[in-house]
Amino acid sequence: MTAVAAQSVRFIVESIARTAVDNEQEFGDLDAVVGDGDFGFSLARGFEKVLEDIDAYPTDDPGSFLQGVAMTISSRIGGTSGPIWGTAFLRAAMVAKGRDALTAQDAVEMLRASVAGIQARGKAELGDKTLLDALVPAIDELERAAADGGRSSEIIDRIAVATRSAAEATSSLQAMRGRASYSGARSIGSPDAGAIALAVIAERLALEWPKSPAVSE
Amino acid sequence: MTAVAAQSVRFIVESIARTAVDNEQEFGDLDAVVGDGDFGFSLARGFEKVLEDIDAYPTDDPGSFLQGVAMTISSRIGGTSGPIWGTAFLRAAMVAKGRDALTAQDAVEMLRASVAGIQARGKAELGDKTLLDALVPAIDELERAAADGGRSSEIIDRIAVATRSAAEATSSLQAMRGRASYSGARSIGSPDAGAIALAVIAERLALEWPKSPAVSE
Amino acid sequence: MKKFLDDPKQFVPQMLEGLALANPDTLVYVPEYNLIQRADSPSVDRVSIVQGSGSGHEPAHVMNVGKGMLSAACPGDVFAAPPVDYVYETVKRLASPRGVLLLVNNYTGDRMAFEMAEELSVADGINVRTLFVDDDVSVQDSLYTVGRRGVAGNFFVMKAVGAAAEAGADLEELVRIGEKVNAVTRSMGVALTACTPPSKGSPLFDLAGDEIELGVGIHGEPGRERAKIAPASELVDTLLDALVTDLPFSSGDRVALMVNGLGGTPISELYLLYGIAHKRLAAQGITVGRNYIGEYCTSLDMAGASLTLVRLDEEIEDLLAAPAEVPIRVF
Amino acid sequence: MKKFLDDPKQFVPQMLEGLALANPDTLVYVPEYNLIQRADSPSVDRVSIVQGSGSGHEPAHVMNVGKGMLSAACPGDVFAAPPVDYVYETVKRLASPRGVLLLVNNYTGDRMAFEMAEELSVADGINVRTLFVDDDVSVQDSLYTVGRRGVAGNFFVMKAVGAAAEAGADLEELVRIGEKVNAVTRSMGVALTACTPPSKGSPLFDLAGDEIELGVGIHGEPGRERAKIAPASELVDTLLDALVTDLPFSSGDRVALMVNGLGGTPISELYLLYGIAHKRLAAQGITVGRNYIGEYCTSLDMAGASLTLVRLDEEIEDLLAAPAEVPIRVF
Ligand SMILES: Nc1ncnc2c1ncn2[C@@H]1O[C@H](COP(=O)(O)OP(=O)(O)O)[C@@H](O)[C@H]1O
Ligand SMILES: Nc1ncnc2c1ncn2[C@@H]1O[C@H](COP(=O)(O)OP(=O)(O)O)[C@@H](O)[C@H]1O
Ligand SMILES: [Mg+2]
Ligand SMILES: [Mg+2]
Ligand SMILES: [Mg+2]
Ligand SMILES: [Mg+2]
Repeated sequence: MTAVAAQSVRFIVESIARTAVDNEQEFGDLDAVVGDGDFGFSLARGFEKVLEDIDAYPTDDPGSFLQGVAMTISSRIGGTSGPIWGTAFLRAAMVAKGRDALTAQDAVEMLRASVAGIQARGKAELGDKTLLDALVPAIDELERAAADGGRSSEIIDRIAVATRSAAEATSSLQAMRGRASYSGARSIGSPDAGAIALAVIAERLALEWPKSPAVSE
Repeated sequence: MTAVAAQSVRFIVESIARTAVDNEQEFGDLDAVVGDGDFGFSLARGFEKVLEDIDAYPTDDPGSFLQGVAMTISSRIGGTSGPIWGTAFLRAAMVAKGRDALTAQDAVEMLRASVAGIQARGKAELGDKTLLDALVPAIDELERAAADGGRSSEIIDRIAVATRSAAEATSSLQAMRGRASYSGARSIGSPDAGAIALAVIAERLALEWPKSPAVSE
Repeated sequence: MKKFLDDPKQFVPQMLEGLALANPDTLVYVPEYNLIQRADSPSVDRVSIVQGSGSGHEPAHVMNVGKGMLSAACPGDVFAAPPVDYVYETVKRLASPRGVLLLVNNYTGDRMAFEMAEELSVADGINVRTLFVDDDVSVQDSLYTVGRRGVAGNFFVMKAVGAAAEAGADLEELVRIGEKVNAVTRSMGVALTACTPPSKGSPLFDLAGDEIELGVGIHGEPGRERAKIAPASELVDTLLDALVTDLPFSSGDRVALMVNGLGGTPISELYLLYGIAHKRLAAQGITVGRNYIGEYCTSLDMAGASLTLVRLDEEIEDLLAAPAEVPIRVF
Repeated sequence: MKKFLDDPKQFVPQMLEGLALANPDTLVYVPEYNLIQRADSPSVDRVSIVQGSGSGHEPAHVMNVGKGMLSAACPGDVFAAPPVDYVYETVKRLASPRGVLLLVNNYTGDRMAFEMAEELSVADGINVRTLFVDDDVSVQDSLYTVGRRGVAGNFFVMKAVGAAAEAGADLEELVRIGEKVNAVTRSMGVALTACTPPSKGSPLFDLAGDEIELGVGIHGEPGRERAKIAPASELVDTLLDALVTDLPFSSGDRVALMVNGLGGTPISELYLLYGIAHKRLAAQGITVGRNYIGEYCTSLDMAGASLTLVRLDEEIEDLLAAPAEVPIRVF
């Protein structure tokens, strides 16, 4: 069971990593609207390294695997994203550590820990126009969908839809954190780069999910 | 007689000066095509000062008057144009000095002296794509027109036409002097800035000539 | 985009390699961490001083490594704070028994990377202190929750603590000096054009042919307002007003005045600005005791400039006047 | 056009005023002649060294006035050689019993103004010599009749004769040294964008988004060819090939290498070019003994760079290494 869980986690991480690498330009351009344009470059350099190192991460346990990912991110991603994404993966890893299988409830727990970590690090509140404004609604939807029951592919489709709509909704917010915050009221009218990145990640994951080991199992 | 000659010279100098000031941008743009774009600025700064000082130049003799102009030019115009135009006015002044009246023949003699001065200074030959390629044909036409006889306004009209056509013809030449020469073959296809400036000066002079003291006299 | 560039990913490493090759006797380059350090650091006699920050602000901060200024710099990529590991590794390598002072421009990413590295280093038993620079008056502290930004004024903090460290001051003393200098330093910039990050390949923002960005950040972040281009004298008035009223500076003050080029503006224009600013200050009874005209903290190829004022006292002036040897030089 | 500017006609005077205000103890400014001179010149003990040239190349040459370099500079307007009177007046004011050395970049306008001023000064009994600098390999001497241009390499001539004059060398000796340095100095530049003269208000020439001008002059004059933008490594190869084969430089040579920014290119890119050039030369057995990376001779706000190589011997290297104090500095 553990090996399969680790395989699923690896599948998800690979999907995220490829999304980051493939969307370097788009994510950078989003950050350029009111930020400083480095978001795509930072993410791509880090996840490129994750893909390179992925075979070296321990696979006996999803927690150890995720910790390996977190370490690569911390060592490679600069800017605000390094500490934010590194902390997110590390906190998720801590929750997963030693767990045999990972249920949807485990995923919720892991992601809530990520949110807590991100908030401890970056001090952002909901509504500050950061990736949290997409991440938290995504977790809420995951929790609801899991409670509603249903196949994993249905759950992930619902997450993708929820993340996208939450990410787009950040357009109406004024940035209070990160470089975008210096734009003040001018940040209103365009979505947060980090939030949109999460939506693109969730959509791609939903698309690829049928090929995941969790499904074929 | 002398005073009238000096008045005519003053009229001509004022016309030249206003042309230089009014065409600062155009002359600069012409120099920018293959040169460094400073020709209009240099000329305008010098002739602006000529207009400012014009009442202070001695008017008892056209030579002294022109020498005053030459001094202002040398002190104010930089670049290649300062020494070239300063020398031209100085040499013309030397010829005019002490002459009572100035005939068309005197004008030819003065301008030939200017050409010799420019060549001594700048070492340009005819065909090197400089203002000489407009100035020399202009003097030739003046000489011919004077020999043909006719009113001064007819003579000056012929000069304007000749200067313009010679100036335009510099387009087909390759620059061998001044900053434009660094363009090599690329200087072919656009006219020399200095030559065109002479054409514009001659045309304006022809236009204003009816108001000159030489005519009303 | 037209830049001298082989590959955007190699922009920072190639620049740092050039810096190292140009200063073989005085600098050491550790590519894994974008680390440029003094060859004679760490020293048992001297607190080490470390800056991070993103790249794209050169000469800040890698070209300020040398005797009397920084012991090391470990920049991140263009406009990105360095990864935590770069900072942590740098602190470990620079650890001196006298301690390590971290200088951080006040941005979210930089704060986080340095705070995490500080935690890790302290756990290793290294004596570390962190000092935040936030001299930019464009961003109102009350309005925005991340606080003021650190911009060109960080030069004065670096220079002052660098001189003090060279003279043997201890870590507490450096923190005192750094905080003191930061507290009397105010900056504000204006962009005439946007900058083009190598990896983006196009300008970071759009400025129309007659528009300027007042209070621009050194990462091309927007500032106080988008305005129309105005004569240099008016721009100087606008910037000086913001600086003078902020501290505030007042008649009788003696100041250092920096006219910092943002990368694409020629030094002729900076001297023109200096002359105007010098006279404006004199008219207000403020004496320019020291001047700094050139590029100190840039935003890649952005055309524009920032003004910085530092209120001088004897201690600060002596530290600024002390000699230093860094890669930026004419000879 | 977006520049820090009040009025194009006041661009040069305001810049010079700023320079003078920034250096009140060491420089004297005479507005009538755009003259910036050392406060301690002329000196009975020292040959005076004077440069003219057009403006727009700052820091060249007005910001190189100071101990160990120029005694005075009297620039013309932007890209225009100074009027004869400026030069003549400057020579009269700088006349030292030890003589006056005029340094002239080889352009028609500059040659004429300085030659006329020299004639006038000699007639006044002043001991004057004129030295022409023509380091630019872009212009083939045989093809064009005005000869090679003087560009960024003039820095090395100024620095060497300045150091020698400071040490008391006589006029003949300075001429020998200057000619010697000029003879072993070669430069070539490349423009990525055109420059915009303040009085013109628009770019001096058109370069498409992917075009560069190889061998550009410092007044925006065209060079060898209009080419497509290429990776930095290739551009360095092109420039170095032209320089190395021209003198020629050969394996075993020790050189000074200058990477000069043309005004709009950030120093990060210049260091990137330096690293590439340093390694290319090393691969050919040519050792970079001294390096110069930054802006020395610009073309207003033009993006681009030039490379200069100087073959060193002990005499030249000692003169280049001698201290100097000019306005361009970090502290
Ligand atoms: N304090 C914060 N907490 C959480 N997320 C943040 C915070 N600040 C910024 N972000 C997220 O990071 C993204 C920008 O990342 P990045 O470009 O790496 O940061 P930087 O602002 O340092 O350039 C933003 O779009 C936002 O989603
Ligand atoms: N050697 C020369 N002799 C005569 N006229 C010249 C010479 N060189 C250049 N010119 C003229 O001067 C004009 C350019 O003047 P200007 O812009 O002041 O000179 P610069 O080349 O120094 O920028 C040219 O268009 C040409 O007509
Ligand atoms: Mg960013
Ligand atoms: Mg010209
Ligand atoms: Mg950033
Ligand atoms: Mg010129």
